[in-house]
Amino acid sequence: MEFCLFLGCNTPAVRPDVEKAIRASMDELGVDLVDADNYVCCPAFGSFPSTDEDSWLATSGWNLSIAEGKKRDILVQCGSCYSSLRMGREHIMHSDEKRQRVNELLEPTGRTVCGSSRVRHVSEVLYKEITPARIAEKVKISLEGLHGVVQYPCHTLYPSEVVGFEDSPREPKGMRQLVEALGATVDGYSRELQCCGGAGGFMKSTPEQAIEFAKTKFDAILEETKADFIAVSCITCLMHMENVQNTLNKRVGEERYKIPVFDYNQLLALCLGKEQKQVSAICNVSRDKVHQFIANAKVAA
Amino acid sequence: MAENKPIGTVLVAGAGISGIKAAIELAETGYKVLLTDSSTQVGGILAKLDYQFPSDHCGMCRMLPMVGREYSSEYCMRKSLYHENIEILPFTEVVSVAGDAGKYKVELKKRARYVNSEVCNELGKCIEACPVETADEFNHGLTTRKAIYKSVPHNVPQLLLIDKSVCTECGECVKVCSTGAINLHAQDEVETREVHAIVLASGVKLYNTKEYEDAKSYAVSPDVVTSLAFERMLSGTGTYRDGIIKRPSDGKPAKKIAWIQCMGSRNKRQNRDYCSSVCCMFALKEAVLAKEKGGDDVETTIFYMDMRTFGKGFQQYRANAEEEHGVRLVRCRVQEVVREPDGNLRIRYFDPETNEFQIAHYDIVVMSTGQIPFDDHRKWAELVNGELSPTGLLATEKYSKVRLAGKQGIFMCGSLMGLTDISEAMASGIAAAGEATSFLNAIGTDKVSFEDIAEPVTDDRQLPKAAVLLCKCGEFAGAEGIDLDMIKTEVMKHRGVGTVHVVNSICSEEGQKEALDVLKKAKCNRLLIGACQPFMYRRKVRDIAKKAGYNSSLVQIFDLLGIARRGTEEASKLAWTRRTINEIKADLESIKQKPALHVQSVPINPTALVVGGGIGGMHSALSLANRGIPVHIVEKSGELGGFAGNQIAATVDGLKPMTMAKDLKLKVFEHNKITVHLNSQVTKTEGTLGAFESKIVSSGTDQKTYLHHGAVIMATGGHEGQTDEYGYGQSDRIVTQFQFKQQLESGAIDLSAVENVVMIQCVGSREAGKREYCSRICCMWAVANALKIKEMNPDVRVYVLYRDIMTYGFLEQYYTKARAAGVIFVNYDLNSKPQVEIADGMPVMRFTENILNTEVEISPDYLVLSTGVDPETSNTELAEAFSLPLNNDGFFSEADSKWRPIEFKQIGSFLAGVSHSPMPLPDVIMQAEAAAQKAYTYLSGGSINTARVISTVKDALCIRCQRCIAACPFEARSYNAAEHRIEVDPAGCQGCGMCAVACRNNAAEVSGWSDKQMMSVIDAKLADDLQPSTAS
Amino acid sequence: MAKFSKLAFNKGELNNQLSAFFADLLEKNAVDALLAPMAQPKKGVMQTLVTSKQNLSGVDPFAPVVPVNGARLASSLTSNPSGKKIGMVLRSCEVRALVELVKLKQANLEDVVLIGLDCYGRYENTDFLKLRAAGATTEDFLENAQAGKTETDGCDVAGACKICEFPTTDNVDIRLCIFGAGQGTLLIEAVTEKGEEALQTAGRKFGDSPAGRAEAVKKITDARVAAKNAAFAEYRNSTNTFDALNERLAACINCYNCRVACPVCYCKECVFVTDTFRHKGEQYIGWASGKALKMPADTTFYHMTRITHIAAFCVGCGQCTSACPNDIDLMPIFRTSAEKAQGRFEYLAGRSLDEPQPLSIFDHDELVEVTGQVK
Amino acid sequence: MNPQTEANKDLWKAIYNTGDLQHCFNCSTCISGCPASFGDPPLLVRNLARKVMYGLEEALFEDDTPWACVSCSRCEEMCPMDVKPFEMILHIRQWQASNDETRVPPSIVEIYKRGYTQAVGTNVETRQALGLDPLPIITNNPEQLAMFREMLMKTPVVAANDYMFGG
Repeated sequence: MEFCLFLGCNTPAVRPDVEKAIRASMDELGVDLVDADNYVCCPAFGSFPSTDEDSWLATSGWNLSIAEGKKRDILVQCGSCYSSLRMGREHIMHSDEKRQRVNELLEPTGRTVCGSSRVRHVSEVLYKEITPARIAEKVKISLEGLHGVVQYPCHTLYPSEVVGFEDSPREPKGMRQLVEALGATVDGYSRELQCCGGAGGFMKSTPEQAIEFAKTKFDAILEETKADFIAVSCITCLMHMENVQNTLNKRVGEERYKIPVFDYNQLLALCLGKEQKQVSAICNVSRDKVHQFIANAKVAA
Repeated sequence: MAENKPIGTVLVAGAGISGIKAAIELAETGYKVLLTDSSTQVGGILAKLDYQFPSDHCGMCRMLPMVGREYSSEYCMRKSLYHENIEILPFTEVVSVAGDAGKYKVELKKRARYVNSEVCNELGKCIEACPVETADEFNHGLTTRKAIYKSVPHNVPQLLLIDKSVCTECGECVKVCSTGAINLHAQDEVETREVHAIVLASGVKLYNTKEYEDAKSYAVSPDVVTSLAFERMLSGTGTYRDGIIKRPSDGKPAKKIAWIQCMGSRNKRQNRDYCSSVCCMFALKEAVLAKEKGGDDVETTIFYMDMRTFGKGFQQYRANAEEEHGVRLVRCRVQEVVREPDGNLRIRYFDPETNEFQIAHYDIVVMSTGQIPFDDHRKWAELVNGELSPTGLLATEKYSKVRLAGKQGIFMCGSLMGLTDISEAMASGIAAAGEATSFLNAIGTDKVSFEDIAEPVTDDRQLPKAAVLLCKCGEFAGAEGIDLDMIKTEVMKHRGVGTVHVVNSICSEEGQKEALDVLKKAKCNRLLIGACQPFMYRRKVRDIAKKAGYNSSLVQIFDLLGIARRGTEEASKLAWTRRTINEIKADLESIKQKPALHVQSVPINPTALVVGGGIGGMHSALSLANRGIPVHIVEKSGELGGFAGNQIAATVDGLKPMTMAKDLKLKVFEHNKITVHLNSQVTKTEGTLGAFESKIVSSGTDQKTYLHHGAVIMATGGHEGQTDEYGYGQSDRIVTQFQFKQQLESGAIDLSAVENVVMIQCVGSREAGKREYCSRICCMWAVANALKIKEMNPDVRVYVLYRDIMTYGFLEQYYTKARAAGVIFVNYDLNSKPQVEIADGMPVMRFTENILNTEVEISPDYLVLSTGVDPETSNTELAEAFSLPLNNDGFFSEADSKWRPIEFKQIGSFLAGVSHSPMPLPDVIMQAEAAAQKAYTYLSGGSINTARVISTVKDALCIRCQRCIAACPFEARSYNAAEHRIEVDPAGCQGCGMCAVACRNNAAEVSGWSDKQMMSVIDAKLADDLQPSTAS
Repeated sequence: MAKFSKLAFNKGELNNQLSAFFADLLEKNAVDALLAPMAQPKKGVMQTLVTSKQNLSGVDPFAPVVPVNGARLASSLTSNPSGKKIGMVLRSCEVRALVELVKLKQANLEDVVLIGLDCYGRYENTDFLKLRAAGATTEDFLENAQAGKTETDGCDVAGACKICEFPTTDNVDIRLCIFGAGQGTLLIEAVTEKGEEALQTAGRKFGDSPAGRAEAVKKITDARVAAKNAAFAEYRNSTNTFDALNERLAACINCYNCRVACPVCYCKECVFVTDTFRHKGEQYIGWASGKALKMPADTTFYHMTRITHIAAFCVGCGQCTSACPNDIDLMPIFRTSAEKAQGRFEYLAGRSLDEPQPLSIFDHDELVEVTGQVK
Repeated sequence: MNPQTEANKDLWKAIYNTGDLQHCFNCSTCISGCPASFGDPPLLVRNLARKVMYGLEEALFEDDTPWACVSCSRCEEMCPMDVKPFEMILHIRQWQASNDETRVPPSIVEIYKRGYTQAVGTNVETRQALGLDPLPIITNNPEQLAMFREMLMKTPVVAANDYMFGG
């Protein structure tokens, strides 16, 4: 299996340990990754997609053309990157007019785009190609005894025709099964499918309400589950769900919201025995408990 | 060749109510019917419903024939149906249809039940023995059943079957079965049958939570149920017999219940851009029932988009649900249902009242699930090789909802046409039967003539002497614990018993021969036959008795297994035997006291009178005339065709009423069996059942005609309503929908000079004190005109101010089309009606744009008012002349709004089309066909047989208090002032006995059910004079 | 709209005054005929129909006796109307029975002017004759009764009257009031327009409403209700079981007098004279098997049948008791069962002409709470 | 509001001319579960669609709520009429941005300048500590970056607001 790795902006800049985790575990799982050299922003929905179609699709085309040049599918972790690239590709592929226009714009750069490279989300590849079963086999350290909850990236669910890969977009199972493959118990809860609220302008324009909105989700987790951690699969979810907890704690004046948030790839890497200092180094909500658990398990193993 | 014409035979595929109705109609007309159903039970969805609006009772039995009841069982329809001419094949699939018009070869696959119902005695020991528990689909998995089970709790007989998908073949059932009815290795049987015509009545698949992805955002808990499942929760035979509505998950009494409408329907994204038509009324009814059953503290909320109360009486029902019962309606489609940890169901919605988001919690959420018609239609299209319409539905002939396009002799009815409510199912079933009989008639098939054994004249005054036959089929007699020998000796002792004889298997040919010989020799004048499941071959037994010279009314059929089946306080052979003896004696007493009853035959004048020469009237007339029935059409205007036929050139769905009317007129005038009376009105009708005389007055002349007829069809139409609201009449720019349509078509309007057109729906309609009903067609007219405008000049801005858009069924597509064309639909409600002023001849308007919550000001070039449909004003005089009932709105009142939509309570009077209620042309024609069929069944016999069991008046005892008249549900009793006596219409009487209850002095008596009789029966029941000595 | 017209009388003059009043009604054609209780030539007071004032000499409406419940007479006078306007002087129990008969289309009030009486009750016929023979007059009775004393020489008014909660008469056009009218006066009240018209025609002048009447009526009504409630408790014990019933009816000989006397026993031909009850010998033997069969049989059954027939209409006039030759006090049986039956349908026999009688209309949803059926 | 005087009936063509929008029947599905509908003012997709339909240019021009969208696209998944509300929102943003330079998001300038919204590639030490090689990012490849900028120059937003990108 081989992919062209597209990291986007946040991961390499803010959470490189997630990047490390992806690289490490993909390697372990026999997936060959090459970097998308000279890639640019996906573009994020708040940027060119909000100004005009040309700049949007030209930018998508730029990125897609890189993978097409390598005759590989693109592997993405960031939800927005995934969704933006998928939608960009959708437009380029399904409208001759748009495809022409994009290629017109790309032409001077010596690039072309036809849509031959598919855009794949890392959790899709793990879930559908590698499969939880194989992951379970590979895992060296089991999280058995830990409870986790999962956060599905909206961008990998809706609209299901464009971005979906779950058998049942209204009842997704991928994240749950992937985490269970690591031996942990996944607790369901009433707001499992509620958006983290981190993307777009919601948080910027009305932070009060955005935080209230997120609070309902965390309260549900606290009330309804025994969660030792939250597994996400989108860089925005990761960062936002940490930040919100800290903000909430300031509000209530006590450390009530302190559930560590992991990108799934980090948990995976850890369970594959990768160095915590490398694959799970950065966080804004302490991960010590989980790290300790894994350390102990490592010793035992 | 006339001799050996084949008996007309029709396959009715689907035994839901429309199929049953079609079958009964055909059978009543004298044709043979194969009634198949793929499910294990008869009755379709209705078998699951205990309550139907508006009465909120069941009323299935009301679809039974009103005359000649002798031949059809008078059982509760939800239990089952028996008819001489109907062969019922449940659990049977149609696998292929070959041949062509008039001679179809159908392959039927009878799926194995593994239980031979011929032999099974339904004691259900096998069910007790079966170790397998599984979800009971009849109660939508809300209860469980065994692998061997009775598919419908209330069916009689209880046909058992084995669900092989869960059966472990452990054989426990086989061990306990004493009749050897179970064969675990039974195979499906395929047999080929020849039929002349086919009626498709299979209904359609319903949207469900299992198969459909988009349902999963709502079906998040066992407490989210489909409307049908909820119906089972309400049902007396359903899940919660104690009558309290509980949460399936934890049995907590449900106090807050929400309905979510349009589940699976009105969803373009899922390629379901149609409305399922019935769900709105279903939800309203369920909400009302929930309150009545669960108590006043039950809160019911319906989340809807448009409350589609387009049918007769629907709007009034909605008003009542809201005002009387406090059912809350919220116009909002919700995105999801979330299950809270405590099991409550959270719904977030935008409340248009407050213009704010609300979060509410419910105990139960009901999904108003709609239809998924396409698979079924494709299946049938392939089977009968019929065409599919662009929408993907079986194409029908133009103007016909029941006749398949290009398929002679194949028809459809019921929910296959798109989900139908009960009355439409009835009408369509009858119409399909009508088309089928016309077809059978045309291809020259014959009707069944019953083997007419003359009813023996028994002298019932001579001393009663009863013969008793007891059926013994080795399998059960001894084993099932009744001692036939003891019964024999004991019954023989009973006074008035001539002979007691044990016959082997009276269900078999030999058994019947034996019985006949015995009876001939016996020289008795009364007969009691004891057997298992006797009702299965009631008529056979009656015929044997007749041949042996016993009057049918003096024959009693006794269910020998009844006791064991019902169980006794003490379950011993002796107890069962003694009870059986006791009950046999009681039955003997009953027939001993009984007089011999004879069927009366009332002659019918086989001529029909059709009032109203519109398209519907003409259709009825032709349908009858083509089958040889002479018809008079009385039309008050000087022109046949009525409103549609003379005024409407084309409708949005491509029909051409005027063209059609022209064609019909031609046929009508040419037909030698039809007499047309123009400029004429019926002023008086007199006479008795089957022989009416109507006085016709023709305008211009003072000459009076007297018509003689046996039946009448009311086909008076309607016309566009009038109004003085919204400045109508004050400006030539304020017009009605119809005027606007005409001006558009005539080119009187120059659309290039028009910028804005505003339409207002429900003008003077669906409003207390005005037209309280929905006129059903106005929304389509508005949509049609709007589309026309957009087609002629896309730049014109069209605003349609509506309350609920009534584009039910596949008309929804036109609503979508109109929006796609840029028509803006603005919702308004009664307490904020649009305001209209006139400024120099032009309308100036203000209305609330309730999405943006702002006031809109606009000066349209045209203001178009949908003023609804009014009934013909002449209805009042006609109702007077024929003494037929009108409802408050001025439309005729059918006998029963659900089960008998196209006939009056008065036998021999029928109605069709807008005289019933406003409806689109295809429905008018469907009703016209149905009315014709009803009239045909009734007229074609030349006479009708009254039932044996009818009520009588003992003048000597009668004090003329007339309470019985008020009590009679069939209006069969009347007071003859001239002779100062009460009279009974023998054909109208259904023998229900209400009058006998109402009568304080036994002056009203149901023949064959005298008090004397009943008291002897009681005596016999009370007396247990069996000496223990004999019973050892 | 009640309007009152005073009718003063000196001692011993009451009936003369009344006959004068009735005379006016006849003479001025307010009515064509009058049905009123009048003293008979030899003895007794009976309802009497007169068409001219000459025959009014015996008028004695307040005489405490009701030999026949007038409803039956009214029925025969009006069920096939005479076309004449008839005034009828009736008591509460008679009018209430009449109301039921009208609903059963056995009587017709179109051409009738109903004149109701205030009623202190009636004596059993025999007692009344005895008292009269001893010289007691109607005015004596009224005087004592006003003082609350109806019992004289060991005779008291009928049991039914003691517990009759309707001392005044409703659903009439004119009312002859003595309650609260004061010594030596009687009030003629115009209750309906029909009544007012009749009185005006008869030349009566209307004065102001009497002060004391309301509480006088209340006082007597309350007393009766109290008596009734007390009595009912005792009645129930003696009627609420089969044995108790059999016991109470033991002396019945199927003479059917009670049936004849009952004003609402309206059947034209009683089912008990039809062949329904002409049993065969074998049946009697059957019933006798294993037990002793009291003959004539069907006695309890006969009364129970009557109960089912009239429980909904019984007005409690007590004529059944009065009619029994074997001194069976039947009234309690009917009063108690009637109260139950009528209560069940929120119906009260004789209360109003507009309420439909129980079981005369069929409503799917009636008795929901009994049938448990859900609408 | 008077659509005759205040509305541009062809606005929908200018904003979202696919015709999907017209199918909207105001059922409220889009708003009943939208995260940004919890905001203040709430993002009411249904109402945006309505404004476009009426052609209420001014009101729409002023409306900031489209920018509050979290792009979760659940409305798109749920919309029974396939209006594709999220795409509509992007189109409204585009229309606003193309008519009002103050709406132009600063992020695009970042992207223009260095290819990314974040300072990708500057965290050298951290990456080394994690054992990560330097990324082949465009920022370090002037030739490619120039081409990328040239390409963008030809797109409306950059062409129209070139002063923002100067330097």
